[in-house]
Amino acid sequence: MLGFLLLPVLAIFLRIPPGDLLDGMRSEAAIDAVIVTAKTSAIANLLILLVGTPAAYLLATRRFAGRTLVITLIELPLVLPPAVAGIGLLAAFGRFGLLGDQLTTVGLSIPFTQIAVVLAVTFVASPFYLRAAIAAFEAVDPNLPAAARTLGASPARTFFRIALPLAGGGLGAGWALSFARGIGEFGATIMFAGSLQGVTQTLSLAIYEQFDVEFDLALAIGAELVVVSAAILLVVKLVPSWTRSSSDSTTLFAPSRSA
Amino acid sequence: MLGFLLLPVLAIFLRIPPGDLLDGMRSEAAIDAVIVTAKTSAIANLLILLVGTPAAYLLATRRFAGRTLVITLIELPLVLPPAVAGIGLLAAFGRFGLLGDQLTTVGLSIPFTQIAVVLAVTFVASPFYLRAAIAAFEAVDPNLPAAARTLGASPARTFFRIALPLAGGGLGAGWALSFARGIGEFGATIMFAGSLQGVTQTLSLAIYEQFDVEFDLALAIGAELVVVSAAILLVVKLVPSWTRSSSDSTTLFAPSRSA
Amino acid sequence: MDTLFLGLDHPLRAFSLRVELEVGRETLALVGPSGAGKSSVLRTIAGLLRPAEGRVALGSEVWLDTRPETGHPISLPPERRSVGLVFQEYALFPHLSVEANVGFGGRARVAELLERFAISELARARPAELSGGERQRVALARALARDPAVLLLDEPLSALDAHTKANVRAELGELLRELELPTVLVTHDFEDAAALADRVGVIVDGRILQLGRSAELLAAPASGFVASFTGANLLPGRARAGLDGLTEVALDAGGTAYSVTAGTGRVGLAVYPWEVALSREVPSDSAVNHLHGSVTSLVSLGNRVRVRVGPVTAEVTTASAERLALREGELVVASFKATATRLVPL
Amino acid sequence: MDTLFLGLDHPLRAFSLRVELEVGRETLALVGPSGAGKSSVLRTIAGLLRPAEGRVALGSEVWLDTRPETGHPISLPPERRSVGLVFQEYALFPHLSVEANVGFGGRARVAELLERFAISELARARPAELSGGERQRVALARALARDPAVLLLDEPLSALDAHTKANVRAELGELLRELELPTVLVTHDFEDAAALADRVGVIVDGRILQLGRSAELLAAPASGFVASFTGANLLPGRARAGLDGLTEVALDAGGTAYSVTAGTGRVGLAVYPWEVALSREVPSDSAVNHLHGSVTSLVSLGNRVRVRVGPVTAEVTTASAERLALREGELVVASFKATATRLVPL
Amino acid sequence: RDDDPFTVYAAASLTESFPRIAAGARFQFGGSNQLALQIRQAAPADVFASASPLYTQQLYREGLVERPRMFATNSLVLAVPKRNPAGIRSVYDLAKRPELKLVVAGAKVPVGLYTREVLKRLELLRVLRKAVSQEPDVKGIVGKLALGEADAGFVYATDVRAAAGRLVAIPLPRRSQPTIRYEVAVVRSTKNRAGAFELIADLLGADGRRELARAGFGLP
Ligand SMILES: Nc1ncnc2c1ncn2[C@@H]1O[C@H](COP(=O)(O)OP(=O)(O)OP(=O)(O)O)[C@@H](O)[C@H]1O
Ligand SMILES: Nc1ncnc2c1ncn2[C@@H]1O[C@H](COP(=O)(O)OP(=O)(O)OP(=O)(O)O)[C@@H](O)[C@H]1O
Ligand SMILES: [Mg+2]
Ligand SMILES: [Mg+2]
Repeated sequence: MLGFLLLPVLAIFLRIPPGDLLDGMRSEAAIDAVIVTAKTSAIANLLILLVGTPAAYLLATRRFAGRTLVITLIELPLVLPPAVAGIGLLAAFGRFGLLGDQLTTVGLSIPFTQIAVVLAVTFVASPFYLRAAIAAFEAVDPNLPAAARTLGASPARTFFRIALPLAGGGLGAGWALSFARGIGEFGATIMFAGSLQGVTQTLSLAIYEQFDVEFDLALAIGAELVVVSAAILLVVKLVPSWTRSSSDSTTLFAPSRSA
Repeated sequence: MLGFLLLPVLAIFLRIPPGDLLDGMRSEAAIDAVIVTAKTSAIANLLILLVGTPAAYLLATRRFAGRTLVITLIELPLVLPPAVAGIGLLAAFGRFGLLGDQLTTVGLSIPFTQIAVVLAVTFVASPFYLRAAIAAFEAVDPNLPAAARTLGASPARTFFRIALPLAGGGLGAGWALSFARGIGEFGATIMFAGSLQGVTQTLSLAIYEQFDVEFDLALAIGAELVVVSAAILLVVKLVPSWTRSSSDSTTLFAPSRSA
Repeated sequence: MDTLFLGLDHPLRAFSLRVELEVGRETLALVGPSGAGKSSVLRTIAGLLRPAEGRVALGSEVWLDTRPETGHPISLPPERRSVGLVFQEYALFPHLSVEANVGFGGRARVAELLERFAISELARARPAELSGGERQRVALARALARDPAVLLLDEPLSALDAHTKANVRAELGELLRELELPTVLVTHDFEDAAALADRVGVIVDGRILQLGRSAELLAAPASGFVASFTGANLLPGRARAGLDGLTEVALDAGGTAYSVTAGTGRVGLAVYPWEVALSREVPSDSAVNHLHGSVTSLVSLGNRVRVRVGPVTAEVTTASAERLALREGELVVASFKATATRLVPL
Repeated sequence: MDTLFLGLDHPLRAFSLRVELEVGRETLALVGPSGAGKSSVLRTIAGLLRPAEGRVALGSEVWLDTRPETGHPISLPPERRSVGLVFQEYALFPHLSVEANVGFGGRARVAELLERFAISELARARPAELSGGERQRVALARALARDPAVLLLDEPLSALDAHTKANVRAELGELLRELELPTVLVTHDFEDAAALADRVGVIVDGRILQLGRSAELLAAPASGFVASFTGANLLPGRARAGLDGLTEVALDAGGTAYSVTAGTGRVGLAVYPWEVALSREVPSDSAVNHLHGSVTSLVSLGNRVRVRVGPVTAEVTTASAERLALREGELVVASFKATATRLVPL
Repeated sequence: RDDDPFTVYAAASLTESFPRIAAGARFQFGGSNQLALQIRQAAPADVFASASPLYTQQLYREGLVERPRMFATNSLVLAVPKRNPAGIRSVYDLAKRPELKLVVAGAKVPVGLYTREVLKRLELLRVLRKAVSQEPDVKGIVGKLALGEADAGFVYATDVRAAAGRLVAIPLPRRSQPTIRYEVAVVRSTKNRAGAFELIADLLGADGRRELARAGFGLP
């Protein structure tokens, strides 16, 4: 099983003619793509972390009717074919989409802009983070935040000083997955944001463009993506965490006691 | 956040002209696609369950050096852009791939066959199952299998009568995710297996093919996929499980005490 | 120092928790079986659980009132109630040092508290590196750092190894006496309750069954639970009025016993082990209850021996055990006076 | 019935577990602090832990031998060792009914065992629906269904509520006597060990510190751990030879005490509460040890009162406590004889 | 030919017409470049129909297909969404609209090459600066126009017909039209050469020509 999962990854590397990696990085398109990717990824991940972390905390600590349904709905984008996701984004935020009129009124046109890239990446990547973050917060012994409150800490202080550091390992691992998924995102982005060099063409889109023409170059960029993703996954996992469990490494899909 | 994640899904449904859903299902291409999807999905999922379950059990219950690395490697396909995954599969199993010579010798040509579809689906979907299954098996109190052994049960009987039923909820949830991801799989399949109607053209590929032909039909098929995936996710979650925790629903990314 | 008042009515999974308590400058122990609602009472006082209905007040300061006379319900959040809560498993912050744990609620008194609890040397250690007794001291120090007006202790001794428990209990007792705070202490050990608390409340299925000094509980257990909890033999049987104003109890275990307490129907006959005498023959003393049985176990505890005879345990001095040359399997007679028994509802 | 032999040497996280035991037709209790290696011993016997080196045999049947004279190491898997193991928290299969749990190891005797343990009515219940005592009986029945030749019990009483424990312990004792199997029982409660076991082994940091009948342990504790575990007051101090062949111990808590045991350097002075007498003035009896202090707690336990005076606890009769009119805070003298003390390594 | 169905790899723009011509065959539609790539990877195609001679000729030179034959032509049009939000009436309007969402194909795919050829002839290359996206294939352009997100895009004439009702075609001046030739060839590795040639004959025959014409193709 492991062999089967690894072989294709390995094969990509064996396929790259030496030197192409550097060549790939020197072309103007690749440099533009790196810049676009860095920028949109940074914003998307910031959004995911800043909005997703409190949202996950609330979902993890509050019990309410329909909670399982809400968590399932959060997971839906995980299983959406990316192109369908892209159409969905257009249907929601496009000119003739659900929010089209409102957006037009405020003079905002989202498709084909970097905002669209950010939204597409956020849409496909955030469920990875949210799911892991909910699990990580659920794994925090609820007595610890409770203890903080009885010691006079406000809900905010409790969150920052207790819940956040204790869930840290799981949050990091979830974020790594979400980051990697965002970097590799293709289908929803091309549908919703298009692919314009220097504006919306991310690394994944650039790879695709190079496919037929410069297959080896595309492979080289693809390989780079794999290396970056793997490195991030691994590093985040090896960062020690202070979860109560006797884990010798942080968990990716952290312990969860609920849906 | 939830609104942002839901809006695009919702928007798709509002976009579908009524009646197209049924029409979509009546076209020959759609029927062929359903058959191909059902067949390849069934085989891929069988493979994933039959090979993945014991593999996950071993990974969950054995401690060895490099375990974190192995689990990270299993997660890699999760973050691979699907098209890159497809190239990887070609580079591994294609005529000029790593195993090309060996496969040719035994007269086996994998790309562009249903085998290729099965492999592509297995490659992208199995990490979802494996990761959840490892977590589910880790969540089983290790004393329970141990107790079974001291009561005279062989390792096999212990696995089937104790570990499997106890991890059942988590396995089901993981499988649902993996199934849904497999159904929605596009990029790796088109690269590695092509999109031959009646042979390798799955539902997702059919959606794509209909895109510039019958756009509404494509949307309708996409919406059906979403409904099926969501239903499966939800049903599997609401099936009660016998995990030790006082969970009121089974966990999707089940409790995990390790990498 | 103000009096803590608590009244609450709150549906739990299997029953409703209905409790009223007033705790002055004293230690009140809450005892009871697992799931009886003991922790829930503490959580209500601390503000971690908001009951369906209830009132919590410290003197004139109202912390919770779901039905105040003046309009809107009051419910202060935990951080605005002056309580120190020591959790069942201590709930120390695993990612913070001992010093940071203690200082979490207030930096001012950290050094003094570390000193007071003799954990200054551990200031930089993480909770995982501490022994059970050390953890308990850190938890206490942390709870006291805010100078709480009420102290709540949830099974502070149950996480300790048996052999360290005695000393830690003594230390805790001294501390409580010194603090003179209204204190509610949850425990499942009668000896702990008796040692540490001025009054003991027995809570079963959400209701307080009996509340009083530990000696009162011993002298007149109100129920089978209280009797067995305080260490009595509890012999179930069926009671009816007998001769001489005595109640006659047909024991489930066989035989008949007599009690001075009135009662009919299903009852438990409670008798403490030290009220049970052993002999080879039926003695000719004033005891009217004689149970014949074989010795099933002999446990020597220093100067005393606990002897199990059929359904009862007797506690006799080592001297008399030796005189009788008791051995397992031998037939003996266990005798106790009708005046030494209590009939309690089961 | 064969004798169980065990020898093992296995590195654990913090120390090596090195134990040799022989258990005949008897119950051996293993006691010791948390993490001492007690469960690991049971797991080695059951085949759930394979030690680096070791030998486990039942009579002539070898279950484990890492260095046999005849070539290849032997290690039977758990299912081929005839053991019944009752786990610390029972480890009942939560997804199976009581009946299926008991029948997991063998269907033949299920009905009989359910009957024997009075759980026939619970046959269809799931473990989650049972009380602690019921769970314990199911676990025992399950372990016995295979007719094991060796019985291993890991803290069988610790998951029980205090008030049900006494009865369950008595039942368990009767069962063990009846079965007459080589039994190893792990517990952290000395009274449990004394009540249930023929011999008690004290295990600390992977080594057996002392092994003997419970009365022997009480009479001559080999270490500070054993002393405090059996209920002694343990007063740390520094010993040097004194007059009259007595050893003089400068106590850390202040004051000097004398013992008939020889010793120098850091020692613990062990004295049982029932050896400590209380009085208002220094008495003119033969006791040479007198500690002045104020009463910090009084616990009435039926006919006895446990009184804490400074660093020691004294156990006196209720009568003498009443005669002295003891109250908390009052100054008293705690006296004990030099012959009643033991010096133990700390 | 009867037992083992025939496999035709055909350019995406043939998706509607081909099944009508060769009813018994199986089809794989896709970008011609992608299909060529797959044939190189030993894909089990019997016949390859490309939207550009580029790929058939390449494969022919590599010895992977038999001599290709041209069977249809196509033309490029400017497509706008039916509601035509930017009010485009002619290709020259592209230059006049200050705010315009134009979608074109990337310079490396055939339709993108043709687009640039047309614009060059019309001296309108500067409108490429208004492109909001350089799509990797025609489907991306059609999808965005069909949803009304883009104002205009260059696609094949046949695409507009296929997208029934959602798109409106604006013809380009005849002088600017590039020659878009479709070629078909038998794949060398076919196990049914005779059948393959028969299919090509059908395609070139009367029935085939009728269907192609109906789909909007030009005929050689
Ligand atoms: N969050 C909760 N929601 C609903 N019911 C709860 C919750 N927590 C506990 N309970 C139920 O409330 C009852 C009382 O629980 P509580 O923790 O107060 O008992 P306890 O007396 O402290 O028990 P223990 O001795 O086991 O600590 C139990 O029956 C339990 O099932
Ligand atoms: N799987 C394991 N691998 C390595 N070390 C272990 C393992 N399980 C336990 N240990 C270590 O072995 C030591 C002995 O553990 P064991 O469970 O035998 O102790 P114990 O005496 O039963 O303790 P307790 O009273 O807490 O049950 C402990 O220090 C523990 O950290
Ligand atoms: Mg509690
Ligand atoms: Mg243990």
